[in-house]
Amino acid sequence: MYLIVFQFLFVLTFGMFILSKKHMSYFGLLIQLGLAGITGYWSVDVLIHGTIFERELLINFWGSPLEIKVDSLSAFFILVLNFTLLTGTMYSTGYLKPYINEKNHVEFGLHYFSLVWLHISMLLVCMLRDGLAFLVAWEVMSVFTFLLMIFESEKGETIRAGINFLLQMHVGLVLIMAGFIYAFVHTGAVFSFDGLTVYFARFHPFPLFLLFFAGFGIKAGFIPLHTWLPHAHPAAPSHISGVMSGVIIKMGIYGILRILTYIHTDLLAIGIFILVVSAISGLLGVMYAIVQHDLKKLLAYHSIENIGIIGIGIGIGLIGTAKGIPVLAALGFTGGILHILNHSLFKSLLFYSAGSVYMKTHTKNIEHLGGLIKRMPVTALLFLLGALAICGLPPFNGFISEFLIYFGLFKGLLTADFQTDITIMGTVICLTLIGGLTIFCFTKVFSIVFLGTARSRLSENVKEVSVGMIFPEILAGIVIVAIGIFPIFFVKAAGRVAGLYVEDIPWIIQNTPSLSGVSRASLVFMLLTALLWFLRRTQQKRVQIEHEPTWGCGYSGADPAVHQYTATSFADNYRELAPPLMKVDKHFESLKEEDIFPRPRSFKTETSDRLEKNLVEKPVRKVIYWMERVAIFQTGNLQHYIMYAFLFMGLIFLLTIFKLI
Amino acid sequence: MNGLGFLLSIVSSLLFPGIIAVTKAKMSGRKGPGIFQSLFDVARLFRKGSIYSATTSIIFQIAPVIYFASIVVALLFMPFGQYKGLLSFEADFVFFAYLLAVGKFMMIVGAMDTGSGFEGMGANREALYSLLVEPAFFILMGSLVLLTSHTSFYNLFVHIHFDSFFSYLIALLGIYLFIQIAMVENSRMPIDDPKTHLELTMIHEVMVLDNSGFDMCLIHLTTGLKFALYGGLIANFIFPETWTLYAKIVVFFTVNLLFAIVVGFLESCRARNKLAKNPKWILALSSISMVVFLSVLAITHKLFLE
Amino acid sequence: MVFSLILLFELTLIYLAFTERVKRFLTILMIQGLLLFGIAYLQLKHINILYLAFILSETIIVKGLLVPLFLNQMRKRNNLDRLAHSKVSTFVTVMAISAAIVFGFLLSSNIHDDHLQTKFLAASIAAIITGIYFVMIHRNIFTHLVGYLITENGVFLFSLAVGSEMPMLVNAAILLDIFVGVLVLGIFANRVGDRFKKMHVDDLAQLKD
Amino acid sequence: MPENEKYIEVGWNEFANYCDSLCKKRNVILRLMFATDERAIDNWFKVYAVFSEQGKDIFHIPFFKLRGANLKYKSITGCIPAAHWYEREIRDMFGLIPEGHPDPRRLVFHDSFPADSHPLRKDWKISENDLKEWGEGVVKKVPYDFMKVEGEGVYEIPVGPVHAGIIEPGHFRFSAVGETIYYLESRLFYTHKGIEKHFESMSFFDGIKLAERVSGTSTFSHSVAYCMAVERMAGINITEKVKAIRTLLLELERIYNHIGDIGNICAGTGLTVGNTMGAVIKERLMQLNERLTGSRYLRGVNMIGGVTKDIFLQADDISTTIDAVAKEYKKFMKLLLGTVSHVERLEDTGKLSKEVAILLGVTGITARASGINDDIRRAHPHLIYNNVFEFVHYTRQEGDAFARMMARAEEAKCSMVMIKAIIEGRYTGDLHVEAKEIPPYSHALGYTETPRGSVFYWVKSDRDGKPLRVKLRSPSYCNWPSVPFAVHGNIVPDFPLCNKSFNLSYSGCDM
Repeated sequence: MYLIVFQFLFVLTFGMFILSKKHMSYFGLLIQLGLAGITGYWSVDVLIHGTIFERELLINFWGSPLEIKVDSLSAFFILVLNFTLLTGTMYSTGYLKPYINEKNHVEFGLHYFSLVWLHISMLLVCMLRDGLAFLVAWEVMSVFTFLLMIFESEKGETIRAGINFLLQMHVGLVLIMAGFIYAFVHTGAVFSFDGLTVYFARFHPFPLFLLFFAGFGIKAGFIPLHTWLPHAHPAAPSHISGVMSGVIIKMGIYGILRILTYIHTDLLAIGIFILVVSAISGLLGVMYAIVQHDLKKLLAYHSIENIGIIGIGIGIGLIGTAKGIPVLAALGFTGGILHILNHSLFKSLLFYSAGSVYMKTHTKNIEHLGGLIKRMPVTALLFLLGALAICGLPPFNGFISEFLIYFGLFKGLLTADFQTDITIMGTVICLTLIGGLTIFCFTKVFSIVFLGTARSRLSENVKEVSVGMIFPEILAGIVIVAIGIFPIFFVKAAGRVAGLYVEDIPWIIQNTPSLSGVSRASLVFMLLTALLWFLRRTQQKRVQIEHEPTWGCGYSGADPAVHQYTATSFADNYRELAPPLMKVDKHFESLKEEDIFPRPRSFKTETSDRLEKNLVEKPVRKVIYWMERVAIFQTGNLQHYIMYAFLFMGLIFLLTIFKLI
Repeated sequence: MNGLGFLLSIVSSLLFPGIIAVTKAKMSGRKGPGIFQSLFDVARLFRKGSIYSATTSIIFQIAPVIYFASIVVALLFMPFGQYKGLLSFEADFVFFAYLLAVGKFMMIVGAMDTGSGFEGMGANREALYSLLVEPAFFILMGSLVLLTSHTSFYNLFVHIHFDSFFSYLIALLGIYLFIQIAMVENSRMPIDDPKTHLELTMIHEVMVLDNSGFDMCLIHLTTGLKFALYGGLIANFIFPETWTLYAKIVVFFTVNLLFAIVVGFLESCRARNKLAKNPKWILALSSISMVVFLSVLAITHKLFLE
Repeated sequence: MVFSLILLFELTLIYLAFTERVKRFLTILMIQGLLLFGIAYLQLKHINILYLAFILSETIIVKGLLVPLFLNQMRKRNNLDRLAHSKVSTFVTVMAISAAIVFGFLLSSNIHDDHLQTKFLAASIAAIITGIYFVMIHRNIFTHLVGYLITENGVFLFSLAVGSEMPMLVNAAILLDIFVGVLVLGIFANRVGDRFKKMHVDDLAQLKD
Repeated sequence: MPENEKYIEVGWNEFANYCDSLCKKRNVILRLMFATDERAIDNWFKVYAVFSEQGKDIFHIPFFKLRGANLKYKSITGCIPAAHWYEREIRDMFGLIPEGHPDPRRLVFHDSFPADSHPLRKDWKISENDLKEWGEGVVKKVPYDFMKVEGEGVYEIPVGPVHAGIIEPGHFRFSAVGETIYYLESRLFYTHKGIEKHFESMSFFDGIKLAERVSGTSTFSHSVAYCMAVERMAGINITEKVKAIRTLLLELERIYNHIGDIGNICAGTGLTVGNTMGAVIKERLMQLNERLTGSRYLRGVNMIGGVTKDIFLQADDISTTIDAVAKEYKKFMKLLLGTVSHVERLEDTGKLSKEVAILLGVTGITARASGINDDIRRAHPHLIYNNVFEFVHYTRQEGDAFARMMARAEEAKCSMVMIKAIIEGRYTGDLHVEAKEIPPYSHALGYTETPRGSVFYWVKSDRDGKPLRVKLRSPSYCNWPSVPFAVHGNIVPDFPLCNKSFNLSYSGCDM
């Protein structure tokens, strides 16, 4: 019954184009609610009972019935993506309002159509096991993401970022496909995920895993496969950025996790590999994030960082499994998997509120913002909530997943051998640095965007966004706080998923006293804060309160806008520490002897992503250079082409004679 | 009795700033204020009204409250000899470190809320240095975890033993690191100098330039509490387990007193670091704790070296 | 006990990483000399008393006193009190030297040989890497000298690692090495110092003619 | 007319060329530039520039006359950058406009001061309306444009006029990115007391009281320079004994200032012990001052034509105190140089290059720390500096805060030796000579080296022997413009330390 409704909803999406522009979002939301309801029901059932849900779809695919299969891994991802996509669509209702008049009916319809189909394709990605069907769903997902991204297609940059995204996704697809084909050719087993079992049982899994990792890693945005990410997020509309960062890149993680369920040997090498790549992604992601001025680009780099944290969890989980340290394995996996949920929550929240800021101020450059908390108080506080959560601070959800990973690391320290201990300590250092740098970054972002006074006209006369846009943010916020204070339920769900990889999940039950300790301490903390706030309120009633300008050393002619600390400055101190990683060009004329008298001077900094430059831009430029060289043959003259054809045939002939081919 | 560590820390926190001030005065040959002067100041601030910058928002007002609350809750983890802290669970030091970070986060954004260049500078420095010192703390705790095979503050300190020359060395290094981490976290001497009351040079003190009245009172109290926090940890670190409760109380206060005197002494006898040197200096703390970690590995025979 | 001293030796390397003053370098050399004296004494207690006396006097007199004091004289004469800046930031240096220490331990924990005392090996690797790194990043001849001497200390530790019955020959060679190195560079630096106030490697190029 | 002052009248349009050629031909330093309103005498404004020749005890003083409605002349700042403040001040005070001056903004007056009001003109009056507006608060009549550094991420830090420490008012505008200062502009002259104008209303004999109060830390130097100017103008020859006493007290003043300054630098680096040690030694010296003269700041000793007290009566006290101080001082310096963190803090902080220092004509410690061997005591020997002993000149090349501290330290040491030497000597003569009437329409320079650098007085009497113009130039006036150059490229938190190493007076440059 549910299955039929589920598939009926697919068809229903085409009704989108009949509706008027205003109603499209509600219609989309309705369909998505239906989809989410059905799949959510299946998933919750799977997670609670630990069973596997299997059905055959009505559609015949390649002559055979299409089977969907929901195990706990799929179920977890389905729940996460349902939530994020629903909030995304809700948010879009308000966010796209200004575009209603700008965009025509087809464009608008296509957007919502794509949104729903993105949802469908992602659900299918999570549920399909057949190789070809999976690849199709995967491709559909990429294409619809692309369509959603280029909503503001009148901007050249958006199109460029979109095409960059699409191209890289195709490279990813090819790599994944190559992986499947390779396994298929070598084993002759079924062309599906389950077929991989045979390959991994027979051969060394590491090389093939690398192939899959590269393919899925492009989606996930592991460094150095991240180069599409910082361009795609700023280009996309904010609800899409939220969805993209919240769940689409997680599909890459899903792929990797799915592959990992079939691998039972070589785990140490794979674990170390994932750990190293993730640690690098985590550290570099946040380091690059700090120097960004584009709010959404900055958040995009933070997605890379959080993917790194997730990867660290998975990596140490694998190492734990390989080394026979169950606590490390269980907590690593649980932490990493829980972080998938956590990241989707706070990152979508952050993108939504960043979107609200962009919608009202029309700028993403944080150097032009400031003082928005007085004009958009709810958005500001929700952003703060998201910022605290992404920094992994208690009592919010980010802390819980990081705590689990830390706990696993410290527990694992006790039983591990020397090399593993060093690895664990290295991981701890990375995690603390990532945490610290994230705090550094988000204190910067939050205070530059929302605190102080306006730095430019753009942020002066701004109003709070509509309730429709705030509501999904509040939804995400509630879950963030809920996970932070009552983590046990969510940890158990994540633990169920981790159970696919580690057998001794009772370990997690054992560490729940610690989690209840965390929630107790969090509650004490919140209570104490509330108590102090109350005390402060009563004290403030008795005494005299005055409002004056900020202390400016008694200088009355000050202009608060130019005297505030800037984002560049905030990052500057830190930037001095990381010159090898960060290429920073400072353009400034130094004071010379002849400059005794004042004259206008200027200052400029430029930061570039060194990895992106060296890994993508330079090779591409090289290729283009050689292409141009080759292009001299392309004369446009028909005779020349005929001549080439003859030359080619002659070459073939000669080669055959000499038995070279 | 589990709250004993908490209570004693609160008591010593009240006297901390006074003792530091007295030590500094004595070192420089001045008479100086009385030990209780800082308490009088706090009491006076409590009664005073406040001036708020028109630029600020609720963040500015709630920041000191959260800052104070975070430190108080962190103190709840303080064990005392065989008595647990009021809050205690496995890996509670992770919570502890992140809780301090919450307070710091709020103080930083609170400072930025005033829209003042000075406070921006202070906030920036605070953010940078506290992020750099974090690894040192975690590596040190990791070493202790490895040394004692336990993961909560209480168990760590109860199960710690010093018997050989080598372990004394580790203990010394540990105490050194605790003191230095405390100095960084509190923005004290080699990193920052609260005495040079200049807007341009300070870290922590400049962040609270616009705070007044009740908020300032909380901030002053927190300074003492933060010192007591680390003082308490150091005291717990060196408690001989066989001693009686009263002897431990005496040791606790002696350690706190000595810690305060050391802080005062350091602040008198050395100049502040060049600002550019601070990150390196803080990073060196992490390296030292890495050496501690390696030696703990050797003690636990995980590192086989002939 | 020996291991504690080795640990202290590693700490001096970290100190070396973040200090920038020539005077402090000499203090570190002195401390390292004393530590090596302690290590050598504890390790070689059992060997021939004459040899022991020689080795100990070498460590304490040459490494611990003579060389640092001599260098101090040189420093004073050439007015080298200022910072010994290098192009590489100290931040990187601290990380590099910490990495060297960890690397030393990692490497030596993986080596299993009956004739090798790996605890010395760990410190010796760290010291040698540090010394070479130090020479690499600095352009001042004086700091080159310091890096060279630290490498020498690493070599000394290495010889301890190779066998507690340290052959006289190795010892003598080390001693000679130090003497020659210090004397040649010392005389050289003195002469150069008169002509060039700041002793940079670049200046050597000009000296050719 | 003192024989080392060579006045040359130049045409107003020739002046710039003349100064330029003077600079090129001879090795001269611009010491002072000022205008006088002599319309009451011969209906002219006159502008003087005082150059002192290096190696010879000669002042070249070219001047020109201006009158009428067109009060403009060609600026000499183009060829002699050191003149830039003088010319701006002359424009503010007299309304004589230097054409081609690169910085057209006002120097002395703040935004609320009315335009076209020139207080040092003899006929100046402030209107009732202006007075009322000043009382009411901020009125921006002529806004001051701070130089802007354009670019994203640059923020400006306004520091002052009210500072966190108990110091004088001054406004600094930093353009910074992160911690690095890319530009610093200072807006001083918050403490204009109208001293030069005030001198004109007193007799020359009373003026000494005012001169003593120009600067708190170099009270005695100012009074010596003032007395010297008046005595030279009136042709009074003071006795050897007076000269010796003045020299001795000048050096005493130098020691206590230098040691106090070094102590203050310690406060800047955060070295508490150093700070208090410096303060203790300074206090010892100031108590000696009080015992000798009845004033901790050496006030009330000088008079026109001599001194009021015979300090040599207490020679034993001086010598024992100086011995004790020398001992403590040695310990003090050992502590400072032994504290590596202190030295590291100072080294490479606030570097002022020799080239800039020469261009801006800096003086005193600042100049000597940047490698300029300039000391009025030797360049233009006065009192008994030339004949009693040789004193060592201490210059350093680095030009950073450490060099300035060391220059102070060495000078203080020299001064102690000097004082001992002066006490050894035997000097004849009365304590003071009877001061006669001041001759009308005469003028002269007075100068000496304060602890901060050279101070100059130029006095001119009117028909009745009363002051027509008293121009004074304190060392801070020369050195302030060099601070932004020293600070440039440094980090913001090092600024207070730079500032302390210069130790300039805000009030002392604002006459």
